Amino acid sequence: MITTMTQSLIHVTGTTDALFALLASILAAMALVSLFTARHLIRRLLALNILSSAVFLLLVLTARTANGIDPVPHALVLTGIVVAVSTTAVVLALYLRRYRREPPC
Amino acid sequence: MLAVDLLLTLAALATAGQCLLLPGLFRAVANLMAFGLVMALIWVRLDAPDVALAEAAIGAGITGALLLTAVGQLPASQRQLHHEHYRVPRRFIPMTIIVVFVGGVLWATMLALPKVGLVKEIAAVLPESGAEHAVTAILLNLRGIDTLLEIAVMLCAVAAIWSLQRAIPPPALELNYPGLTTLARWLHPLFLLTFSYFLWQGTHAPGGAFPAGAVLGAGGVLLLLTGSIGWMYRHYYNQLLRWLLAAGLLLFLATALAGLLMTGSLYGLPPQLAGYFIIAIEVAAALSIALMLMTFYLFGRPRS
Amino acid sequence: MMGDLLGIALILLSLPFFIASTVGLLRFPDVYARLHALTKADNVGLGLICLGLAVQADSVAVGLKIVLIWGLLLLASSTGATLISTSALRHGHPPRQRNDVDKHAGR
Amino acid sequence: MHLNIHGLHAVLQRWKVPPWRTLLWRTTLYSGLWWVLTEGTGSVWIGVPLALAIALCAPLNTNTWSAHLRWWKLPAFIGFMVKLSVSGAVEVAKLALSRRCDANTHTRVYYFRLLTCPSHQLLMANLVNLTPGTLTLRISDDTLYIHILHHPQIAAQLRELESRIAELYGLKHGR
Repeated sequence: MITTMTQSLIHVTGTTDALFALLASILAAMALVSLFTARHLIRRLLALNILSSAVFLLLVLTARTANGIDPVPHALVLTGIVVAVSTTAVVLALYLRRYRREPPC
Repeated sequence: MLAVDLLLTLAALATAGQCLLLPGLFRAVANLMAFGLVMALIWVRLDAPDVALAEAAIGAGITGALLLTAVGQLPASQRQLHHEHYRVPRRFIPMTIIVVFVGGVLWATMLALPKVGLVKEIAAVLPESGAEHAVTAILLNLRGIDTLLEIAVMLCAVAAIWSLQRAIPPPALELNYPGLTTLARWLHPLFLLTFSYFLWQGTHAPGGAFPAGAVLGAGGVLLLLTGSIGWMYRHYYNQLLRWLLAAGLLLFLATALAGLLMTGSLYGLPPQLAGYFIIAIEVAAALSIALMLMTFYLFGRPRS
Repeated sequence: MMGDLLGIALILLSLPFFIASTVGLLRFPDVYARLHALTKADNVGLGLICLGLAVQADSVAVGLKIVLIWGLLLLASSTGATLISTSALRHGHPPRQRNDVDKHAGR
Repeated sequence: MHLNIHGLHAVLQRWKVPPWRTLLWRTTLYSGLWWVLTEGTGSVWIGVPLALAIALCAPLNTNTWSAHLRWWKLPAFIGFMVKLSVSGAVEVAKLALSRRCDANTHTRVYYFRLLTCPSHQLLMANLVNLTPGTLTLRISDDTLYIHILHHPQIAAQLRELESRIAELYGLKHGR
């Protein structure tokens, strides 16, 4: 029954969307597992970046409606990319702080 | 086109998997940069050219530069990831099961998601917004408050980084690698031209403040890397840098207040003036995004 | 029509170069030899693709834009190759030597 | 909180106007690039002032453009480089696809004879990466350290490349 449901859903949304939805879900799952199990902090940061990419992919996929391309999720993703790079920069600066001998300012 | 989609999917999975599983931090970071490029191609395939432009400049360029520089600063003992043994089947098998299960559940949920969208509503208000391109209109007028808060978030990130440590000085690259400095010198007019081109294009086609800021920020990081912008590191110019960093947010706030005074609602730009307002906000937002991306690369507060 | 055919022919012609450079990347012994494969074969392959797209372009400006992209790629890849090899040399990866070093070849 | 005027002043003091001939060249070049980037649809009234502004206040406007370049020799030089580049690609492809793939790699030192200016030497170092069988490892005062894949007559080829570059910039032959 699940396979027939999936078949009908793929038929509704189109193979491209279904394929990229599969990619987004696998990326999210891999990144989540890595985020919880990795020991090195930088690896967790990389996993966080991949997780954010997966979420962006989901958002862009929801923008492809039957009426045309919805621009609102695109604007959200643009904002999200810039926020993701800000997070990365702050985490890296925090991480480097551990290995520098200078006093804090 | 299905073959292209399959190739892109496999490439994204391969680079992401290598990024998460390979030992060696440099290799993982290089794979993340390749993943960013593949994602940029996927955005093009999914009809999101604005996102593709920003992702190519930020995901593959600036994130990679930040990560590589940070990894280069780490002591050698911290650069290896070899104590993570993913090849052991005892851990590998349950992880694969978890990934397949979680991924399957997510996939089924995603396929069942209703796709409503605001296409008609946006198209109806587009003529009054002052921009012909829908994404620009949303970012700078219809949901201007989001962009305002996003620039505030970036400013908070800069403040957090500056409160942590002193800036890491640029490596003396021009002595060892003379080609890089010359490359930066040759390319910086082109970066400026591309920036202006994206800004000019943003009101009627894919482009606009975010891709323009990302491209200029990437060019600025290249200049910082070659030590061509020395003044950002000096204490003497600190005050100037702070004002420049705050300028984008301040101008944005001023526009919001002007809208409040003229139409009675925050960010309610009067339709006949909206075009000029959008150009002003676009330039300010792009410049401040570029400058803040460059400031991230300092990893700390500039001091003498 | 002729432009389209020429463009497709040029793009098809670029494929052997890409395949050769990828095979070289996998088969060559050290960093430096792999850089040879990447800089030379890939640049010519990219040049053929750019030419193939440029002859199919609608206007002169679009064609020139594609050629500009090729020029930037050439600049970036030749500078990048020297940067990578200098960096590899500095971090202690000596190139493989088959023959003796001929110190005075250029004189 | 007050704006540090001296900081701004010092930035402005370092700025100087390039000579008018350079300014003209650069404005033309950047306007052309604007035309190419906008695919011919960009407004001239934006493009030319923008090009002038970039040519004027580009922060590093020193020494990036050599005035001695002989423009009329450029097409022949580009043709020469295309020929070298294609033959280099074919050679690498043949070696990569050959059955034994035995690269006879070695390194070699090349001394510049005609090119003395660092920017010309850098140009040669970049072009060496595109010529058959050679790769620049390191460039330091008047010397080029070159990695060679397998090519037999490398010295003659490099000397020809150097003399072509010298000719392009109008430098004298021989020493």
